[in-house]
Amino acid sequence: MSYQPKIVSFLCNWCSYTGADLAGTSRMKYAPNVRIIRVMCSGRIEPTFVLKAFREGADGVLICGCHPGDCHYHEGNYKCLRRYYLLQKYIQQMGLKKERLRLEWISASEGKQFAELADEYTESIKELGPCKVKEVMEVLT
Amino acid sequence: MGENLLTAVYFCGISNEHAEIIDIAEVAAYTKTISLVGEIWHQKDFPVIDPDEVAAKIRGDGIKRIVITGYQPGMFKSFFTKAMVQAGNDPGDVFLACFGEFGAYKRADTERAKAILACAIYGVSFEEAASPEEVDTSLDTLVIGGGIAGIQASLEIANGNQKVYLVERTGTIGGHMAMFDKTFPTLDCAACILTPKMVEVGQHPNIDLMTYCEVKDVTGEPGNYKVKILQKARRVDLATCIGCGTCSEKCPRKAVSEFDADTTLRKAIYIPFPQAVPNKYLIDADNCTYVENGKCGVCAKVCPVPDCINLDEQDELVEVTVGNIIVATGFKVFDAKRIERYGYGKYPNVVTSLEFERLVNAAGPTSGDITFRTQDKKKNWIFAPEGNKPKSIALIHCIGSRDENYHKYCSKVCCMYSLKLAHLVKEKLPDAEVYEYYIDMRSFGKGYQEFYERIKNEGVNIIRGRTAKIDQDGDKLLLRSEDIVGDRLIEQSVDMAILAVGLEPREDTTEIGEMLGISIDSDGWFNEVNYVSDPVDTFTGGITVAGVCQGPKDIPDTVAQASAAASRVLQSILKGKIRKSIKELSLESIEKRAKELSIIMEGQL
Amino acid sequence: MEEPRIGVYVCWCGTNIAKMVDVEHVSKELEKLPDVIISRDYKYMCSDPGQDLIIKDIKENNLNRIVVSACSPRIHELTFHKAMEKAGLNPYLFEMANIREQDSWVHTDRKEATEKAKSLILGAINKVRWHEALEKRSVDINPDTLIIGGGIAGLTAALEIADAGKKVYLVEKTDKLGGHAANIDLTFPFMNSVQQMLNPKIEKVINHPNIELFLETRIDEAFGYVGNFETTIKKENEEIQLKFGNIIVATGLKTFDPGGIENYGYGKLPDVVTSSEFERMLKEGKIQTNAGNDPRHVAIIHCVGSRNSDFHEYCSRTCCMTALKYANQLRSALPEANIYEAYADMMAFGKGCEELYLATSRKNVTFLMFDQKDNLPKIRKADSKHNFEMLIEINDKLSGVTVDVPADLVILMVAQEAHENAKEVAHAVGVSMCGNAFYIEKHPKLDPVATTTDGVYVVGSCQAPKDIPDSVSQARAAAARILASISFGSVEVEVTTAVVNENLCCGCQTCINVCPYTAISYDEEKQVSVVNEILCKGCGTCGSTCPTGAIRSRHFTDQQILSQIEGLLSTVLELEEA
Amino acid sequence: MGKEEKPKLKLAIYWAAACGGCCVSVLDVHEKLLDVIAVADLVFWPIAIDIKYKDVEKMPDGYIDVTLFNGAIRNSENEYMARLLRLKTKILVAYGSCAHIGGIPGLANFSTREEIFKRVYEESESTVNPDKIRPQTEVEVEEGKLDLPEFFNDVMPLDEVVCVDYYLPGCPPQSERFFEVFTAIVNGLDLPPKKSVVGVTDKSQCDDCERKKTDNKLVKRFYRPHEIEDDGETCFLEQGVICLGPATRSGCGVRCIKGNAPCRGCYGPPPDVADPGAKMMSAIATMIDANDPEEIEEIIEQIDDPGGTFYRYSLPSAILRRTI
Amino acid sequence: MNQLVNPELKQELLKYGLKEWNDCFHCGNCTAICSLTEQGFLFPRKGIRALQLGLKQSLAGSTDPWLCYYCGECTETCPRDANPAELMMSIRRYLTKVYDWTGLAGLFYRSKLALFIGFILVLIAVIAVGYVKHFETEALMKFGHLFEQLVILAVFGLILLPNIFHMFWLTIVKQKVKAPISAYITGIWHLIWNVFTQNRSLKCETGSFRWFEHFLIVIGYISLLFVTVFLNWFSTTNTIIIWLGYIVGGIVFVFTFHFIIGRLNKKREVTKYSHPSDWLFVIWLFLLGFTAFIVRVLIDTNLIDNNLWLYIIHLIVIAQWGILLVPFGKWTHFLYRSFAIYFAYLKKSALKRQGAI
Repeated sequence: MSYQPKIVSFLCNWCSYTGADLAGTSRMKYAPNVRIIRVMCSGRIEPTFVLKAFREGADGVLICGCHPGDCHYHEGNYKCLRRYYLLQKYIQQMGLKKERLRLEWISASEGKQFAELADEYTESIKELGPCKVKEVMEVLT
Repeated sequence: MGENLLTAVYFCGISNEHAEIIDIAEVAAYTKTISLVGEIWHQKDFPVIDPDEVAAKIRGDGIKRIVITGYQPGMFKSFFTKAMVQAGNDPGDVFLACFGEFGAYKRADTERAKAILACAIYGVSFEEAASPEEVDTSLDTLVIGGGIAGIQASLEIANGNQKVYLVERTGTIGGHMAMFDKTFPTLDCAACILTPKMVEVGQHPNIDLMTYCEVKDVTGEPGNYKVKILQKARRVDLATCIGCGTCSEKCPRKAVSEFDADTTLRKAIYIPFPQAVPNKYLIDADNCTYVENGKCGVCAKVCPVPDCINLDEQDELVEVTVGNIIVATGFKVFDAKRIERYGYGKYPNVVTSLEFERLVNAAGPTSGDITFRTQDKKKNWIFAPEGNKPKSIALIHCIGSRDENYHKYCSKVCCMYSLKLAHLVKEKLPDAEVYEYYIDMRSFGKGYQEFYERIKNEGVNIIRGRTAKIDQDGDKLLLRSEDIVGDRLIEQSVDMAILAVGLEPREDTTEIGEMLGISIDSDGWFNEVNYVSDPVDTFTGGITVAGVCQGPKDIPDTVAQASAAASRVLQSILKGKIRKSIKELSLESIEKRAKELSIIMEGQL
Repeated sequence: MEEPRIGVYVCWCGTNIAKMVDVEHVSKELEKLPDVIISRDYKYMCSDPGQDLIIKDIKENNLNRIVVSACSPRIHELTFHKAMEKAGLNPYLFEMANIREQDSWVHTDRKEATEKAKSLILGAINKVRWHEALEKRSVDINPDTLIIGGGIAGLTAALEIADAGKKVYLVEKTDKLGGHAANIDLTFPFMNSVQQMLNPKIEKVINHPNIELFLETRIDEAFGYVGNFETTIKKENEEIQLKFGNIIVATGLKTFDPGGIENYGYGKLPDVVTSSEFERMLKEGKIQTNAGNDPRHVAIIHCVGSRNSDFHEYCSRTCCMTALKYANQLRSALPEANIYEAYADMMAFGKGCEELYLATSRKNVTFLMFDQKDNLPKIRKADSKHNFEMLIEINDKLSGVTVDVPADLVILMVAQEAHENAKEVAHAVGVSMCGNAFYIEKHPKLDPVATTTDGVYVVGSCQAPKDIPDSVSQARAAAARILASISFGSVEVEVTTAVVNENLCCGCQTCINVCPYTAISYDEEKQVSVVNEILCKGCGTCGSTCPTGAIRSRHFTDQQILSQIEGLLSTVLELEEA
Repeated sequence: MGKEEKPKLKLAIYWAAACGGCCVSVLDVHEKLLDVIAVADLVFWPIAIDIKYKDVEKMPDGYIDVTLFNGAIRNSENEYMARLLRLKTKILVAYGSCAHIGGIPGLANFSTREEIFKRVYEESESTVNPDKIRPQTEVEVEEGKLDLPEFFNDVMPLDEVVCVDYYLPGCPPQSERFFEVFTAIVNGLDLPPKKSVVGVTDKSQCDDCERKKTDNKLVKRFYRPHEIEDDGETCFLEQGVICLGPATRSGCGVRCIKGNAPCRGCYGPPPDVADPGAKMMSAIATMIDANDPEEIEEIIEQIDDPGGTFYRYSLPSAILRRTI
Repeated sequence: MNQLVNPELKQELLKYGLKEWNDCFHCGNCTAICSLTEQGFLFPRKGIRALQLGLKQSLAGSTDPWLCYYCGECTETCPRDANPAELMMSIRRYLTKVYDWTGLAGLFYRSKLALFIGFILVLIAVIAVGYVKHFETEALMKFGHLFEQLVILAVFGLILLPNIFHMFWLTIVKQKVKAPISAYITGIWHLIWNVFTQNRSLKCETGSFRWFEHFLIVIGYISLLFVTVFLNWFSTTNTIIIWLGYIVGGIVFVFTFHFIIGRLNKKREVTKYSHPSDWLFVIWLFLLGFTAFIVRVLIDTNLIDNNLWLYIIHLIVIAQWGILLVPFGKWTHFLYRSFAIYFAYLKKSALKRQGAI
């Protein structure tokens, strides 16, 4: 079997998780690599989670929240956006391709977009190849 | 009130003195007795209506106000507004007295027609003038029908901490919605969003859920209705049944499954569907060998719970007292056999949309596989999982709807559910060709048009032009249609055809209407007080209608209406008072009240 | 913390899950995990027997953590919460793994789907270990209601609540009540007078003892939470404080400005008018061209700004029937005129509408069908040799011919669009908007008037285009919800709030402005931040902002999520298989 | 001293990959050192007393009562000594930031061994090494076999190698804290549970910081300390200077801040924080006063070196402890 | 230049029997249910549409209305009771006016008075001729025979042929139908075959009996024409011809009588909405057959001399038929339909050549 990346995805409950559910209820097919973690708001997602995911062997991390202006909690998604850019800068410094962390806005009605995103992102991570964080970290101990 | 408001009454639209319609002569005679009325005009007196002539008349007679009355007086309003302006009057002084607006249709409603007209002549609202007195009300509520409308209304009231009796005819609540696979346009799985509500109803401490029951008789007054409910013998004890299904497994008798729209068989002791509420078995007496001839009784023998199955249980009559009644009896689908040229009932692969809805449903007879109808050993045509899969499917809109030969009205939901079914076919059989034949695509709701665009992009062939007939051609079906936009004739050969059947009133609508004193409109649906401003109340106090039984509706509208009906009930409960029936009010009392109101209004001016 | 004793339940959902995920294998595998006491699979976990199974296991095996892997928690989380309660266990000691919507329904390879299911459940198991019992709380409801918008929806809702004896504050931006309906002459399909229906309602609202009316008033941001909101309203220079328990937003619509559609020449050709302008002509009894003549050819163009991706993709729902109504009114006022209707699809779907369509056809009205996408009708001035003002070029789909339609007056059936203040109001009361600026309801089907903010309801055409009966139904539906909550007296509030560990909080105050609900304040005395748990909606943004780790987002703590990540990526079961 | 009969404590202090500041901090207790000597025998302290590794190896297991181990683990020698001392010591204290969380030497984890060697032995401006000779762990010379410790690829905190009983953070630890801890051990007071961080409070720096703090923490521009004239009063963060105070445990007596320098995080994370750098990144990003992606990126441009900024002391103990 | 929508056209068509012109909401049912429609020949809906928009050129240039045999299936199944079948009939009436250069066809459709006067004038003329001939049997019958031949020649030569050419002009030339020359020749066979059999109507839902009826009438009528005009039935003594005459006369009047009964009963769609022109056609055809039959009987029983008035009536019927009904009345439908089928054949060949079908 070809290389199957592991992708952890953090989804906000109101838009993106619902959107992912919609992809399900609409039976849209997408790559099975994306593993979803539900949080109430993309504003809840903090760098620790992302780094932890890489540390535990994720090859990519996908964050989805409501579209700008649509946040169920007004502005949580903007907080997420700000963290995303800083975090991306940091992981690049740590030798990770910035594409391994991705932020997309998925609304509750965008099941299709979510499915397409999952496929497309999985493909792009496949191209990047395995992320060696876990391997490198485990050499030590 | 002086002569300065001299009024002319124009009777319109009534060409012949048909015995069924309101007695116009009598209404006109009554009108003469109102002092404000200066002139009475009949449409037949104006073979050609010429605004100049009418304006001259208005000026000549010193008319200040015009009341147009009849079945559809609005059709004449612009003409009179124009005439009034030409005569130098205020265009706002043209009033309408529409009989139908407040439920006067038949000869028997002549008195109400007079009252409606009187209110217009006095320039006051009928709803205000015909406001019956309030009496104390019992706090409990009866909801008839356990579909989504009944469920929503019951929950709404029960969540206000009030007692509700929810009476459902079949063995489970859920209604038609539970049978659907997906709901448009969000493609939520119907069961997924409905079953939590059903469970909530089943568990709600304020809801007395009475399934397999029928309302037999309603007596009493608004606020104090005595309702006789027939509890049909379920023959399985609700309290002790654990829903294990052993009885059903062993039962030797089969019958068609109503829940699966008759597309498959179930046992004589059965549970309508796995998520039924209450999730308990019941015995279909019409198909039970024991009930027929006293032999069998296998179910009782295998049942692990002692005394749970009582094959000799009898129907029972229960009486409850309630203050309000919400009628949410729903609909049935159009019988496609009535249109022979589509071959439904003759060709096995012509199916109705409701049948198809069960077919694509993952919980349906084939676990969601789209297969042809097959014949079982006993020659019943059923859907079975092992059937072959069609490679091309056609959907035909407006079956029984928008058709003068069947139902004139539009069933409102078929366009969208057909698009949805097209999507489901594409999803399950991506290589199948899907054709959709429509007249007008009514994608009017929130997100509907967007859904339509999406389906168009999914490769469904959407053709404007309703298929005229279906012929069997070997294994295939041959559809003949005109592609109106594409300007060509289409003779399409497909494997399966889905008829998008419309909604029609249930057979017992008239019966229920008579029992509750609700009138039925010309299409057979329940009448509301006023279609525009009061879409849930009826002329009988304490009785409201909700959902499709009042006219075809999609789910959001049904839910909103059910909540609206609940609001009426909660309002009366919070006040502890309920309005008596408008229909009980006498003409004199309405006229008197109208007069009073007009004096108050004049005072305010 | 007590030793976790976890019960894992894997649902078949009939075949929905079982078809793509080897549920039996998964549940067997999971049983090997530490702390997992029981792992079962069952056909329908959500069914009564399924729930009973959990309840029985909890009681018999002393389980203190439950994981159900089935459908989306958005569907059945509550169902299982209730089952947990029945079994005497705190419902928050529960976690769902979504292996249907996000697994079995979206994948095609059974092996991969099964792997994914395992991983999702492992994540849930890891997370649930750290779950803690949370107590439900409720607050009393202030029985007063604020209604924003005095159109037909607002009026209906106000009367509905006030008639039940409850206080209503009705705030209207303009100086009169009635909203858009007040500009309309007749209703469709029965052609009844709007004024006769509306004026008594307005009268009643003005005189109602339970309704306090504020005209020419705007509202400021509303603070508080369901049952206990407050806001400041501004009327001229006056500021008034209001306290209320529920809010109904009925801000209505505005009409589309067709000036942007070049083909129609609105604003350039004087006799091209919008439907709202025409409505005024009808009310004034003067259907005339700009030059003051009776028009002999009147054309009505449907779908102006609707059902067209360049403007609004949605259908405005009311215009078709309004157009048919106009045709009838025109026929009444101008018996000799030629009337044309250019439509795309005739949306005659309500009670009596199809009948009106037929009746209109019989009144000598010429219908033309155009295509929204390719060829919008094009209006041009007619040259002097014609005895009419304009020519409309329409590619008629019904005949396949491009024709010219003569016209002296053209009525554009303009779309309904969200109000220009929609965003402002949305922000003030905390409702969300969809792409086209209409408000989003809680559930498009089963909860069409509630919003995701408890105690705030959206009714009428601010939620989506609507006709009067639909607006009235919605207004009453919202009233029902409010009356029920008033009748009940209290309402449950969010449980999964944030909480500050005062022993850790260093008082840096980074969290305070982050909260969109002003739920966090700084306690000067203790020098720590404090969360008002009633205001808190549990978004968790403060928790992720707190650099000290003093704020915990209940049910989504760092520990829970980090563990979940570990579980999700854990290879423990894969290894065993190998 | 009334407890004559009690045998003297055996104290060891060891210096692994560290600057030596920690050892100096011990001396910084000044005359109190005499009190220490009075109750404890220094059995091993390479910078102060002449005792060879061999001597330590000969000690029975658990012979030493307390070892203050400072410095990170950089090479095989550090590792060997950590293991050795663990074996010989009852209470092993990770003394100072390097042993606690990796410290400044930990910044080497931004590079690999190869990169470091290349720079040091080939590229550095003062190096002349045409044959590109690199240190070897073993080399045969006439006199016999010589060995050098192996240079690890990663710098590690002490607890990556051995079990640590207590952590006493700081760069260097506050001498007073050392003395307090030491006194506590000597007096046999109730010791905190094993693996505790000692000499600190539960709260973070801001709790002790006397600068004026408000809730207005929105920042349009970030400054490095030299780029801005500090007003000496306002919270550094509110001035746009990145201060790791809120994500750093208190105990140092906010000395840097008092000296008008922002906190760099040497005291390590507060109790519930797994990765202080990540936490601080989260907080700092949240403070950015922009919602427009481009503007956000522009502001983030001003943070030159996020790794070095947020993980100055904690990189080896962070979730991502090195570059990939 | 686009065609201008012209709502006045249907006002004109209202005079040709049109009633519900605008009920149609274009579902396409009628076209699809019709067994005679085929690619390129979509009716009745497209005709309805042309009428609704007042597209005169499209309407005049279309052969489609003639391809309909009025089985009534479309009307029966029309969801809006728009009565497309009758609408097609009205269009056919209108088209006879369009083709007719004299304008009389239109006049007779629109004005019952004109038609009445026409009938009276012919009646007077025949009686006048009778008067001139002194009511002599022999002379009258000779005259009658000559008259028949002259009328046929004149009507064909002066009215019908120019009209058919006009029709050709409108439907083929102006519509720019580019049919291959060979089609003009092969089409002739279609034309003749259709004239005699009208076998297209066999495809109609109404089934073969209606076709058979019509077929017999057509054969009967043509034979009657043949025997009376060319074989001079009234003057012949040939038994075969006499018997043939009896048979065909009988066929014509028996079946037309059946038609009349059907129209009176109004049970089937096809017989529900009869226009005066339809009545005239069947009644006069009946009278034609009937009087011919009677006259022959009188001749054979030698009672003709005493009952010459019956021959005069027959002559009047023939004259009215030949001068009014044949060139301007419903009779033309028979002719135009046959040619329409020919023209449609050309159109189809043209479409085939273009690859459109």
